[in-house]
Amino acid sequence: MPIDQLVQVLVFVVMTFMTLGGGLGVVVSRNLFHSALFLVLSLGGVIGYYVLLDAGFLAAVQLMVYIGAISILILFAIMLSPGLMMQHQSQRNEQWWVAALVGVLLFVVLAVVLGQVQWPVADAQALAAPNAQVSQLGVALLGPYAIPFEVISVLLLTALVGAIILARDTAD
Amino acid sequence: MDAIAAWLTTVIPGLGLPLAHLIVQVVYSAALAFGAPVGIVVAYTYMERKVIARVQDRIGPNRAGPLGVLQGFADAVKMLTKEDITPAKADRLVYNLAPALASVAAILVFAVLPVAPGVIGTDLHVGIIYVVAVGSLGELASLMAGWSSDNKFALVGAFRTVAQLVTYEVPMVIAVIMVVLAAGSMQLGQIVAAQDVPFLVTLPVAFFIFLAASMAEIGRSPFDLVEAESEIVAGFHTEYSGMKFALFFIGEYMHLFAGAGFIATLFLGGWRGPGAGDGSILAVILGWAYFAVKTTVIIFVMMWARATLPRLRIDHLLDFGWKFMTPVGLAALVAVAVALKIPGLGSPLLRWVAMLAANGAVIAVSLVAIAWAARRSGSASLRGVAGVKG
Amino acid sequence: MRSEFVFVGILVVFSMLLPAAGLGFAWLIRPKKPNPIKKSTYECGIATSSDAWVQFRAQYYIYALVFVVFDVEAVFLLPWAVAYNQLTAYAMLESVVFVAILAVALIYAWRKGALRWS
Amino acid sequence: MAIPLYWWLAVAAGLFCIGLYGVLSRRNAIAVLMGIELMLNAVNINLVAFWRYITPQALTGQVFAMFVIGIAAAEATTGLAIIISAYRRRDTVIVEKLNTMRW
Repeated sequence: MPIDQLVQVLVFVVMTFMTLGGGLGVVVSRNLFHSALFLVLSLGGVIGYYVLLDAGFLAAVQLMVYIGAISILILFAIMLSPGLMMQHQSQRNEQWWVAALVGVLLFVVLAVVLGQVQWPVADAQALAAPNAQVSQLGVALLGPYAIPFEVISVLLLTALVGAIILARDTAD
Repeated sequence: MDAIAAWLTTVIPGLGLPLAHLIVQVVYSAALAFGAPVGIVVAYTYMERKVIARVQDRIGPNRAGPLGVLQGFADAVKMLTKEDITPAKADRLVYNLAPALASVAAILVFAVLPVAPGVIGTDLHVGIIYVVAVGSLGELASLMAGWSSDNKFALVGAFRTVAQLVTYEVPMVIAVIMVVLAAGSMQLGQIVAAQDVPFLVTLPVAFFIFLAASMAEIGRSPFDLVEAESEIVAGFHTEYSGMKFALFFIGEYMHLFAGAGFIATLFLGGWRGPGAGDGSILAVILGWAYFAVKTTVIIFVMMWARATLPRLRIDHLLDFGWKFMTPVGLAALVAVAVALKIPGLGSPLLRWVAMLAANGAVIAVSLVAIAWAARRSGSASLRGVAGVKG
Repeated sequence: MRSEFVFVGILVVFSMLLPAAGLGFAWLIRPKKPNPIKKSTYECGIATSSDAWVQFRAQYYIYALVFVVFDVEAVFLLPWAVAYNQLTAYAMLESVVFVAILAVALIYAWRKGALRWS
Repeated sequence: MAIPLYWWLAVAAGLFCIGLYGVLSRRNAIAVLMGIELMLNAVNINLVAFWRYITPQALTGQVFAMFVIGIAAAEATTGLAIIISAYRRRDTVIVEKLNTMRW
């Protein structure tokens, strides 16, 4: 195996440990703040995935939006609700073992099914240059995806309005 | 960097070009990770002390070495040998990770900073958004430090720091979008290449927004109320001492330098200047010198502001970000976008004039808006600022 | 494209070595004499009173909230800015509408007093 | 490419199932929300992997991933606002109750 492919596999393995390990940390950690930090770790692993998949712009977006904004928001919410965090009773509900069973079963089913499909994988080399890719993305967002593009901004406006109304009446 | 790699292949026989590139990259990243923090902190803390001392009619450090130039090293020894106290109630792991994350985040932005023609860690095609994104790791570090210290002041400090950082990240990103609009690329190399006329001239609104937002992001006076001693002790790093405090401190100065460096790169043409280029070694050194001078001038302006301006109050600070810089930034963004689509803008000169005109219009409109707001409000100081009588 | 990021990967590794080396070296040479008073939480010299977890104002959350919305919108505007030279005047209108909706969000937050610190 | 498509799909499925477990088993509303974020990320990995391996010329996968990120942000802001609001109300109610019981 050529050295660059070896490095790719190695990075993939490290990122998988980060992503899945972080994900497990999120769901099993008793301390909510630690959960949120594990979430950051997991999302950080996904950045590595995007880089491996040649989606550099999405990698940066992931870092900026997920880690820089959404995680901060989650940490804020946790820190604003100290009672939620300091709980020392069990963080799991009674049906947790059913949930675990569902999770494992679904994973097994998915892994088997996905493994049996013959994916029509395209030629790996056919990829636009990085800069061209970002500008293609811009053209796509304002061309064929113009409606979703505008709808996203309306959606965010709606979310903002709703969230302000909800958070405001408790602020005073 | 490419030239050095090519040169290495001629010096060491049998060395392939990819491996030579790798060697150059490893050496350069080691320099960024170890040399740059030490050099920047020592040089700029010294400069800061001298500048502020001058402004305040003092002499500044003058004991350690000639003219006190060794002061930084003396501080480093002190930090290293100081006892490092972890509060008993702290969450140890998070408490130790926070300063490390702060310094890692501060070092990482240097990867895309073009310090001289051809000398850049990697010219990422998402360069400028990478900078903004990595900067947000600093917010995470502040929150981790504040939370894990389990101290009231640290918590309030962390909340304030992050509120301030997120508030100023918005206008900063808007200014960045304006630069990207004008340069047509997020790649820092291309942004520098696009500045035949520095963006300071064609996008003055973006420049001032970016300058003020960077000063706030760096968390320095007049935006340093995250560590307003009289209110919340030292902010989120109240409980930190010794080397862990030093890591936050290194992070702050790296951040200062990187902030000034990116202002120089985005708006002052970076390493560009007469005679600079990647043709010869001399031209590269000249380019590096231009970059260093521009960056140091920006840093001097920031230190000057720190020495002369009083600290803002937190509500004023947040208001200034949300209610002035963000709307002005959005208006300027739309104005520039519209101006660039005026039919018949063939030549670069016309594009520059159009951008400048758009910026001028935004400045005029915002001055009128300030005057209008000043008339409506009862605030005498606001009227003074806006030059409104009565 | 991955090759651009190789340097970032190398730098991540090296930048983690700096705090590790600094903390490790300091750990070797610094004094270690903790006592309960030193390790108590700092509160301007007086004894610590109550828990650090008082109720913080939800106002902080609202700032973070408005920030998230603006951050996401900025992410959508960046590819637009890169591709701007290839876009038509019609696309410019679309983006003006996009920014206008963003401005409505800001005005709403402003008028509702969500950005007021009190 | 060094990594077969199946690896990506398997990892994404794993992350999705972990997130699902979190959503179904956690008591805490914020933890449930974090589980949802994990699931959305798993979806994004799939979208980007399919884009890279199957239709590298059309950017559909990346565009969709961006929309998913936007929707995740909207969901997080609103969801957390609901949680904070609920927490503050319920918590005050409980504290009052405790006080009434004690006195």
